[in-house]
Amino acid sequence: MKKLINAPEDVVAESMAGFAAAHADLVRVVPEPLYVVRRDAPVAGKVGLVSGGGSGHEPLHAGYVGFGMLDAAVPGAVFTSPTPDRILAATQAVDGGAGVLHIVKNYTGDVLNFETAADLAAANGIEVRSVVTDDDVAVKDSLYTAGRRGTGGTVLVERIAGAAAERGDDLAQVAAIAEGVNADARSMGVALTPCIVPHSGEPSFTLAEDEMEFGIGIHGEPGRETLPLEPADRVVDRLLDAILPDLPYERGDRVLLMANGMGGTPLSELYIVYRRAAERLAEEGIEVARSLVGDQITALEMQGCALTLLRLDDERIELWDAPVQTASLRWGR
Amino acid sequence: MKKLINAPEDVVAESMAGFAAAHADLVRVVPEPLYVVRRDAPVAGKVGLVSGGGSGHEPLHAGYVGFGMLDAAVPGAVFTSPTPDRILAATQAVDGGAGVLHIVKNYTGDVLNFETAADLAAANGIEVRSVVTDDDVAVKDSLYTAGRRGTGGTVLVERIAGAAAERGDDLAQVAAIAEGVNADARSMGVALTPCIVPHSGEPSFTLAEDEMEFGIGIHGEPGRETLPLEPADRVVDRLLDAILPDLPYERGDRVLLMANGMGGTPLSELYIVYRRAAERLAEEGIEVARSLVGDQITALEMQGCALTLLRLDDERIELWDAPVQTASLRWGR
Amino acid sequence: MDVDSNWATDWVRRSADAVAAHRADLTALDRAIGDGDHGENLHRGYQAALAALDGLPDDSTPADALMLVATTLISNVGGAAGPLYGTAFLKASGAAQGLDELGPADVVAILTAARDGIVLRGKAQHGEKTMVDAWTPAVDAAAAAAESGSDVRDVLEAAASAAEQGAADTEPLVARKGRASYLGERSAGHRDPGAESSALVLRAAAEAAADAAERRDT
Amino acid sequence: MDVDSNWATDWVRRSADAVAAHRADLTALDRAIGDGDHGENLHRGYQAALAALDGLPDDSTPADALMLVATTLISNVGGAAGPLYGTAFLKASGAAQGLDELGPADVVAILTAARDGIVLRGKAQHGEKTMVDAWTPAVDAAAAAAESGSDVRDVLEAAASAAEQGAADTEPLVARKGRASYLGERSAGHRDPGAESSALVLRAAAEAAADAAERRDT
Ligand SMILES: Nc1ncnc2c1ncn2[C@@H]1O[C@H](COP(=O)(O)OP(=O)(O)O)[C@@H](O)[C@H]1O
Ligand SMILES: Nc1ncnc2c1ncn2[C@@H]1O[C@H](COP(=O)(O)OP(=O)(O)O)[C@@H](O)[C@H]1O
Ligand SMILES: [Mg+2]
Ligand SMILES: [Mg+2]
Ligand SMILES: [Mg+2]
Ligand SMILES: [Mg+2]
Repeated sequence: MKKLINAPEDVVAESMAGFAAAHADLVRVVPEPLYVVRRDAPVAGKVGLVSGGGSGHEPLHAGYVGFGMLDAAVPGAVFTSPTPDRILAATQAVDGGAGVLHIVKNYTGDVLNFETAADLAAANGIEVRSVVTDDDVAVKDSLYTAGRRGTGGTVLVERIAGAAAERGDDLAQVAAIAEGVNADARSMGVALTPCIVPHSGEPSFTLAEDEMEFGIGIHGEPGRETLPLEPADRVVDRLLDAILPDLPYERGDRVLLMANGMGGTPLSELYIVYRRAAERLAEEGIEVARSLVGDQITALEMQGCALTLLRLDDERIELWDAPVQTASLRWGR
Repeated sequence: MKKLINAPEDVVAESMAGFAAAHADLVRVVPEPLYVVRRDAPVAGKVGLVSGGGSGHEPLHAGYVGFGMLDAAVPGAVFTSPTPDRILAATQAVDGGAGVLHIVKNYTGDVLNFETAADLAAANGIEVRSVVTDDDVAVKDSLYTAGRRGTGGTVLVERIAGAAAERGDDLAQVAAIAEGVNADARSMGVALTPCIVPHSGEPSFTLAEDEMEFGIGIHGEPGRETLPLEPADRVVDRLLDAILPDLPYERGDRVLLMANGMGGTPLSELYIVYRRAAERLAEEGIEVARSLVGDQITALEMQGCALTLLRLDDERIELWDAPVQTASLRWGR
Repeated sequence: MDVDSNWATDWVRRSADAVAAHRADLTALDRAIGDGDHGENLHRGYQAALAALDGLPDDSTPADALMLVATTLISNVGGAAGPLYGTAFLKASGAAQGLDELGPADVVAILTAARDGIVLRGKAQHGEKTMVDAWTPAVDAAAAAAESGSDVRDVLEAAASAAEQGAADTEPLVARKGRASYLGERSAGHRDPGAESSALVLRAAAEAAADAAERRDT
Repeated sequence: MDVDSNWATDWVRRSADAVAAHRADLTALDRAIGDGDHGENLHRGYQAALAALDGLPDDSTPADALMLVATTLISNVGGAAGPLYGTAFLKASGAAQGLDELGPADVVAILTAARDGIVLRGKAQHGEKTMVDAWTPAVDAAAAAAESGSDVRDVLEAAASAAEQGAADTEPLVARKGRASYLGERSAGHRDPGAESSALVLRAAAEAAADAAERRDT
């Protein structure tokens, strides 16, 4: 295991301390119970947005705290959902009187811990709504599983709902926009290498030199199947073959296309992936109206990528384009 | 070799095609001879800034083309300086009548190819000035070497000189600002793993599980020495022990602190690195006035990091903070 | 012989020891069909519980001890296991409310409440390859033993053995809840980490009771 | 016997073949003390030169052929080797200007001009572990052979052998120019890739001359 860390148990706290130091203009980091809030929280009269989950997916979620996106992020241990006390503290810290939206990725742990926190917040007189993201088409039949996982779509929910909250929408409106984005987003990922959780020290799965793990999540879980490694264009087509029919995305649709890196893949490769994805969508008659390329939601140092598609309309485009000022997504100010 | 690519010889062209598709609002990519220019080039009356070098260091340089930074980037093959014809074409494309500044990283290949291109541009009636960046303190004595390498400091030169050009400084002024930034910047890097050049298919060096390569460049070259892998804080202290006395940076100085990832290192680890670096600078009485954390100048999928320090003054801070709008660095618009 | 709050605190200590000793094994099980953190998560929680025990007043009831474990696990474990174990002990504490000494029927009530809490939170049925597959056989075996007149020690021994068997029985199953369910058929052939840790925790309960009995006998 | 523009174009073809055959070896040498692209860079350049030869008019002079190689390498190789090889052939072309047939002294002049071009661009002295370490012994050996009355074929044979020896002699050296110089003492023990490719290119020149001589003899 080769990592630029000190003790495995200090990884999250030290990383957040560094984040706090580097972005003191944007955020405050409360160390105990650990959470990150935007510098000016709570914003009076604005719906507060809180997300969180296991660490190891950086920049998600702390990198998206700031104007026009999240009000707070709650990091758990690596790949482990945070505990309700932290989520509650963050919820209280961002409550500006207009209620709080919890954006929760659909994993049993996240759902249960956020549920408990929401109950506790309600008991403390804070109105909380939750949206559970589940955009990952790799998980097939939710009758026989814990349901689809929340992956790349979460970033888009955070941005677009964040913009809605910033323009003054009320809790029900912000929640509806978040639900809508989640409903129209689909993702699928592939890994070329596993990742190593610091305290475990062992790779999360094994792959031969000529294999890829297809349909992975973001926690180094093994994926849907192990396949022979193929050229990038073929891999992209496989991902889109799974994504496109699922909503489905159709001729004439406008979409946001996100090519996400899993942490250890060079940016140049993500652009190769993006290239074929954009080309394929053009072939299908689907218009790429907005795009995002880079590491957004990662699995430590895993090599691989995921594609996310979101169906757009004028309102979503307007919200996407609205000013945002976070450590990892920034434009318009 | 596990990569999300098609044929090795198509890596650069396909990656740039993807870049063009993803950032059509910011840039145009000319495929033959290959270079990237900002959408509105040439900007009449503005000094044009051109940089370039081997590919494999993304987002450098294409990711920094846009308002307030570079006017053009010229990518070579992976880790291979571009040829003079491309550099010349880019120089001609950005010449708005106020002359062009070449920002060249100090490697024999880059220097020679840019030199030739500058001669050709001059022959075509374009006034060209060149600044050669050489901020890497890992290369010891330039009497016995090709001189120090240009690494992280290059990004800072591009940003600050880019802002100066944008505010209307003339070629001599922009060149002087670029020279000054380079003179006051120092960097040092470490690798935990090698990288693999696509057409070569072999790791650039070998390291045992408990070793790190100290004093690396950005081309997968072996570094100054192979050392036992240490905790992150100790690694950071080693990097700063090399950087601080070199200028030297002294008590009372204000600096920009950049923690750069080499491509395969998770962002969370960069913040752990940043944390100790900021702490150490505080111990030394050096004020971190600005910071930048993330992958800026990489060596494909190499795991590791580099620190860059730049001494700041009021003017540099003002230029740093001025609006910039590129694929990878953006604020203020 | 019945058990008291010493048994409850000894249960916590022995659970913490067992989890510490099997931390890596639990994590390895979770790596195979999950995300490789279960041992670490539970260890972090039980170490916090150990530390919290120091602050427990001497006159505490079993319900107090169980409540302390519940809140400590909830705010230190995280993941799926945190709320599930936390709810289990929360409900167990409720079932022990007002009692200083716990007889066989009380212990069955406590285990039943714990299991029901897990099901309430996680909505998993028996056979879906989760910790429920350890707890349900344990509850059934404990109830049968109590019915047939066993003492607390034997009731908990029956529960622990049944939990161990239940954990082993998860191996061929295809997971339908939790992270392992994403693997579909590929989850078969591996033991569920949460069922395994539940067996450890229930074995710790039985050992604490056996030890209490021995101490009382001598 | 002297050589003409057929020799010059044959030189290019044989160089391209030799570089293609040793592409991986050159890259492996560069991986050890550089960035692992030298074979690839030169191969790309020589393949372009091969293609460009097709467009060369039949009445071209040796200088025309050398100029074509120069400009093709400059705009296709990149890296350090591109401008260095490019300048070498540019200067070589200059030295061949106006000549249709090249005698021993002409060949020495061409090699000398090439070497001087490399030094002009790269500022490396002999012994700094660069391609100069192949070219300078080659120039010296060629001059000595010409002086002692050898024909073009033997002059180039002497140059090639000396270049091969020069490349081998770079192994113990510590690099002081180019990328390998960053390694300091660690560069010792490895052969310089540019010196090795230079030896290949000079061997190709000798073979082209030998072949021309044989064709003329029969
Ligand atoms: N819905 C559920 N009901 C009961 N137990 C569950 C459920 N989901 C998961 N579990 C249990 O939780 C265990 C995993 O715990 P842990 O690894 O700590 O959390 P996470 O899956 O969030 O990483 C599984 O082995 C399983 O026994
Ligand atoms: N200053 C110099 N003078 C002469 N030859 C040089 C000089 N610098 C580098 N070289 C030669 O160039 C070779 C490396 O070429 P190449 O790998 O293609 O370029 P790069 O180093 O840019 O990757 C070295 O092996 C060396 O022979
Ligand atoms: Mg987990
Ligand atoms: Mg090179
Ligand atoms: Mg787990
Ligand atoms: Mg090289």
